[in-house]
Amino acid sequence: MSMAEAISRFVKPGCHLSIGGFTLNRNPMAAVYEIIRQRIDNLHLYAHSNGQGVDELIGAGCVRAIEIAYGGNGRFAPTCIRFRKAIETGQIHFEDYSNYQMTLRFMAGAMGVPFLPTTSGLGTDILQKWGFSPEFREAETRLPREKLLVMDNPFRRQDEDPPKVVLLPAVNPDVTIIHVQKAGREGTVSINGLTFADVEQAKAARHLIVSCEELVEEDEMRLEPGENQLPFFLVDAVVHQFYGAYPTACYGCYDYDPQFLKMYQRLAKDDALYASYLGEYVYGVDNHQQLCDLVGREQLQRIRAVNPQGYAAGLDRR
Amino acid sequence: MSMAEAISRFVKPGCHLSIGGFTLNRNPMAAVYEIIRQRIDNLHLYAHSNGQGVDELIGAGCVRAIEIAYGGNGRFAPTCIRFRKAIETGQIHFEDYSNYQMTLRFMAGAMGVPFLPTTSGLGTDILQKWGFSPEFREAETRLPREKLLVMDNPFRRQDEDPPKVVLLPAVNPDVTIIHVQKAGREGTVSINGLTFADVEQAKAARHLIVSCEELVEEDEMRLEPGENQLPFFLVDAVVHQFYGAYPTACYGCYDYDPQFLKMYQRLAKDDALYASYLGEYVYGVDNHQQLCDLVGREQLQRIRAVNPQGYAAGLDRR
Amino acid sequence: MMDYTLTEMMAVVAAREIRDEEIVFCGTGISMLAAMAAKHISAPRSVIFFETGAIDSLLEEIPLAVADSRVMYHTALNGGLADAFATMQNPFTGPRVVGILGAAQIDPFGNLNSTAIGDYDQPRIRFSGSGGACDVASFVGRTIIFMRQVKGRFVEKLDYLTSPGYLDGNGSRQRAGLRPGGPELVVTDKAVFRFDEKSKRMYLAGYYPGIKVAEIMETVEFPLDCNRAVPVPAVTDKELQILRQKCDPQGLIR
Amino acid sequence: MMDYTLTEMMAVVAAREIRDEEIVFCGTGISMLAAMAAKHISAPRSVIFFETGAIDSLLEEIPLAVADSRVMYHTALNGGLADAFATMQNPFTGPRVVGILGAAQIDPFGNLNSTAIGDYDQPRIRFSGSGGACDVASFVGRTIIFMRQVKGRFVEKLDYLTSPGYLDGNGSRQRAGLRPGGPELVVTDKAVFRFDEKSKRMYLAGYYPGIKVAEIMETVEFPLDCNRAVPVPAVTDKELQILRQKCDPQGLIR
Repeated sequence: MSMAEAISRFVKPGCHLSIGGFTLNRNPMAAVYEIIRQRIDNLHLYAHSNGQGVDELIGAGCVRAIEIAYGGNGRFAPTCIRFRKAIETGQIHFEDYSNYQMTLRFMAGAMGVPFLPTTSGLGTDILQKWGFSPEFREAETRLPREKLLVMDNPFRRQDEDPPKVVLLPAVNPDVTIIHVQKAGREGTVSINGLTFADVEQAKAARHLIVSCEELVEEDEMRLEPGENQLPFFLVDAVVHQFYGAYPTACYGCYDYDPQFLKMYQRLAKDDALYASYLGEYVYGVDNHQQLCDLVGREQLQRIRAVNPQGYAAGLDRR
Repeated sequence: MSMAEAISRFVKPGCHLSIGGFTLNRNPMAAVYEIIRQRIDNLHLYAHSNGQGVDELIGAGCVRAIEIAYGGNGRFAPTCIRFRKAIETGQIHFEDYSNYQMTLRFMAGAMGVPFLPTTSGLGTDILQKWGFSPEFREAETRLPREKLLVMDNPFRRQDEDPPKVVLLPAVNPDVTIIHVQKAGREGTVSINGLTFADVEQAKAARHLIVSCEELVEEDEMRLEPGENQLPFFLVDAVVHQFYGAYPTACYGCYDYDPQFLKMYQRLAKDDALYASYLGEYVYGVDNHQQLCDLVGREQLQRIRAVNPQGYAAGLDRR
Repeated sequence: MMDYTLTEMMAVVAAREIRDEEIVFCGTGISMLAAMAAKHISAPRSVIFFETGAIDSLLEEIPLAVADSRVMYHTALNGGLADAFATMQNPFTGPRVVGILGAAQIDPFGNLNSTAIGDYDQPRIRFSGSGGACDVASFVGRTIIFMRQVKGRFVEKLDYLTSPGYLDGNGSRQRAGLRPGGPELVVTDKAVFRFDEKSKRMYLAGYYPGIKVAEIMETVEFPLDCNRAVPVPAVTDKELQILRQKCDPQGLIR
Repeated sequence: MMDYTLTEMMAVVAAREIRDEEIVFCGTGISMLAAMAAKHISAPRSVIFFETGAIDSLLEEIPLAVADSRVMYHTALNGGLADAFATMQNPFTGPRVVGILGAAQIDPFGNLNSTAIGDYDQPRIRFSGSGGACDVASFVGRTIIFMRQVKGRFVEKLDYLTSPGYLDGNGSRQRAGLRPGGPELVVTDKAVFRFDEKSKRMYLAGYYPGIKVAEIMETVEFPLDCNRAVPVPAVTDKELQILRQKCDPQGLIR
C-alpha cells in the first residue's frame, strides 16, 4: 500500500493518533509529512517523547489536543519549538504525564485493562494540575473523566509496602503509526535496536500502520522469529518506505540528519520562515521520495549507518 | 559457580522460590535435583505451569506451600502425579490462580507495583474459593492477607468499559532459577524460542540463579543485543550446566526425553517405586552430569535437536 | 464399523467450525489436532496461537504440550505468557480469537471445571487447575469445548467453577464484568451441543452416526432440549486423510 | 584562567560522586558526559542505563539524545521504556540506581520543575515536561542534579513540581507514598549543594576555584546554610584528558 493510501484510509480528521519512535529516532516521518500534506486536522495525539514527529504535526496545525510526557528533541531542541509556541500561545489542549506514565497508559490499552498502577508522580504537580478542563473532558466522551487517580494500596501489610499508587487510565488510539527496519508482506514486524514504546503503542491501537525500510516475503520473517516484535495479524497497512524515518534516525540503516534538524530548528522559531519550510519541504513535494530527492543523495549517503555501530560514525554533528 | 554452591548459597529452607520453564520445556532441572539432594525443605513455591520441576520438588517433600495455575505436564501427565497426590492427601498448602493471573503477579513483582489488574476470573471459583486458610496467611507475614481483590473500574465511562477488575497481588520470590541456552560470564542472558514467564520471574526475585547450556565471554553477548532478555546486573549466579533442563526440553539444544518422562510417570504413581526413583536418579548421583551419564550418551544423542527445527525431528514420542 | 476414531471425529467436527482468519487459541491433544486440521479444511488463513506465546507455528509434528519445542519453529513470533494473554484480553484482538478448551465437568451454561472433584480443600480427584483456561474463557470472542460423553461430566452444578461460560445465563456473564463471548459449541465423542441464543442454556444440536439420543441423555444430569438435534456428517475420506497425513502422521493423538 | 570549561567542571564533579557498580541513569548532554567520565574515573564497573531501554552501551561517540542510535551499540540489552522504568521501580534494582537529572527550577528540598514557568495553562515559558525525570526521581535510590547557577533557578516555590525531591522535608516524601531516596547532590557551574540529613533542606557544600560564596548566594532565593561549604578541587589534567579524549572527542558538549 502507498503511504498516501494508508494515511487517507485510516487517519481521519479528529481521530486519536499515536506515533512511534523517540525524540530523534525512528519517528514515522514519511507518515507524519503525509498527514500534513493531506491536511488532516483536529488530531488528538498521544505521545511519550516522540520528538520531531510531534513537533511537525503541531507546527502544521494538525493537532487539537495532546497528552504528552516530553516535548523535546535532544540537543537539537531541548524543548520542541512548535510545541512550545503552541502551548505558550494557547493553541492546543494539553495534558502532562511522565514517560513511564504514558508508557503504562499504552500498556494498559494493549493489555485490555482500564488502568495500570505506579508510584511515580506521588506528591507532584503531575497529579495536582490537570491540563484538560473538566468541560473539555466532559465533551470528549472518549476520554476518561479523570487525568489519573490515586488509591490506597489494598494489599499493604508491611511498612515497606507502598501505601498508595497512582492509577493511569488506558489509551486506545484509533491509529498507531510506526516505522521499522524490516517487515513481512503480511505485516510481521522486526525492530532492530531499542523498541521504545512502539510495541505497546502498536498493540493499544485499533488500527496499525507500519512503514519499513525493507519489505520481505513473510516466510523470510519466520527464519528468526526471535527478531520479531509484532505479529502480522495486528497490522492494517504495510508501507515500504525507504528513509521513512528521515530526518530522524533508523538504527542500522541511517543516522539523524544534523543539518536538516538544525535547519528545522532555525526555521521553526519564526512563523513566516516556518511557513516557507512547510511550503518547500512538505507541501512542496508529493511524497517522501521527493523529499529525499530534495535533500539529495549526497546528504543521505553522509548519514548512512556503518557496521557494526549502526549509526554514521564520525558524522559531523556540531 | 557450581550448581551445588549456587543452590546452597541462595536457596534456604523455607524460602520463597520460583522456577522458570513451562510443563516439559526449559525447567531448571539440574537445579531442582540439586535442591532435592541438599534436602532443602519447607519451600514456598510460586508457579504458573512449571510442570516437571514442580512435580519433582513436591514429590521429594521439599514443598510446604504452592501458589499455582496448572499442575500438569502435557501428554506425559495431564495432571502432575505427585502434585495430585499431595493435594488429595492434604500434604501441602495450595492456592489456585490462572496462568495469566500468576504471570501478572510476577510482572507486578518485577515492576515494583503492589498489584496488577485483569478481568480474568470474574464470576469463577478462583475468586470465591481460597486455598490458604486465614490462619495460614496471618502466620505467613510475607503473604498478602488476600488471595486477590475485586474492585470497580474507577475510570468507567462507556457501556463497553469493564465495570470491574480483579487485582492480583505482586509476587517477589527470594530466588528465581531459570535455565537458558546461552549466558555471558557476567550473567547476561539469551533465551532462544519462547520465554514463557522467565523474564518476569527473574526480575521479580531478590536473587536470580541462571544455568545455561553455553557460557560465553560477556563481550560476545554484546554482538547481538537483540537476542538478550536479561542484563548481567540482575544475576547472582551463573552455572554452566550441560543438559541442565533434562529431562525437559531446551529449544535448539535438545528435546524432552519421552522415555524418561514415561518412566517418571510410571514410577511416580506408586510411593515405593517413587522412593526407588529418587534413590537411583536423584540421591544416587552427585550432580547433574552423573544423571546424564546414567541416562547414557546414546539416549542424550537421540533427543539432540536438529536444525532448523530446534527439536529432535522424528523422535519416537509414543 | 467406522474407519476413523472418535477422537478424529471430534477433531474434525471442531475444525469445521473454525472460520477463516480467526485466531485459534489451542491447548494440547485433541484441540491442537482440531486447530491444525482447520488450516487444511475450512480456514487456511486461520492463525494457531498458544498461551505460551507462539504465534502461527509451522507444526511439522504434533506438539505434546503447548510448551513443546515444536510450537516454536518457524513462528511469526515467539513471545511469552504475558504477550499471549494480553492479546486475548486486548479489545481489538480478543474478539477475533476462538478458544478451544477441555474440562472435567461442564454445567448447563457452559461453565467448566478443570480443578477438582469433591471438596476443594482436600478433593477426591485433583486435576491440573486452570492453566490458561480461565483466562481464555474470560477474554475471547467465542470458545469451543471438548468433553467426553460419560457420566459425571455434564452436571447441574460444578464442584468448582474454573472457567466462565455464561455463568447463570440471562446476562449474568456481562453483569459479572466479563466481555460478551462464551461457549458456542461443545463437542463430545457422541454429540455436539450449542447454547440457546436467549437463555444461554445448552441444547443438543447434533449426534454422530450410529449414536442414539437416549444414549447421550443418559450421561447428562440436567434437563436438555433435544428438539433441535440433527445428525452430524461423518468424517470424510478427505478429512481423515488430512488428519492422518498432514496433522498427525506419527499417530500420537488417536 | 582555567583550561577547562564550567561544563567540564560540572561533569567531573558529578562523575566523582558515582560509586562503582552503581547503575547510572542518565539523560542527555552534561549528565551523559558525567556518566561516561565516571566509568573512567571512579566507577569502572558502573553501568550506564537509559530510559529508552539501553543498558551498558559502548559509547564510542557521545549521544545527543537518549534515543540516539549511539546508545544502542554493543549493549547488554536493547529493551524499551517499559523495561527501563520497571527496572527503576523494581524493589531490588531501583535502590541500586543513581539518577542524574537537570531542571529549570529547584526548591530548598530538591524538588524540580522542568515543565513551565508562569501559569501552567498558558505559561510564560514552556519546557519539555517530565520525560522520565519524574519517574526517576520517584523511584531510584539517589539522584544527582545539574543546575545553572543563575537567577530564577533556585526558588522558594516552584511554578510546577515536576519531579519529587524531599517534597516539604520531614518525612513528607515517604508520607506521600514514595520510596526513600531523593537528591543527594546539586551540581552547578559555581558550586555544589547537599541536603541536611535531618531537615532535608539544601545547604551549600562546596564552591569552585575562584568563586565567592556571596556570588552564589545572589542567585539563591531562599535561606541557605553556608557554614559547611568547602572548596571543590579543580578538574585535574587526568580528568580533563579523559573527558576530551575518551568521552567527547568531537567536542559536542563543552
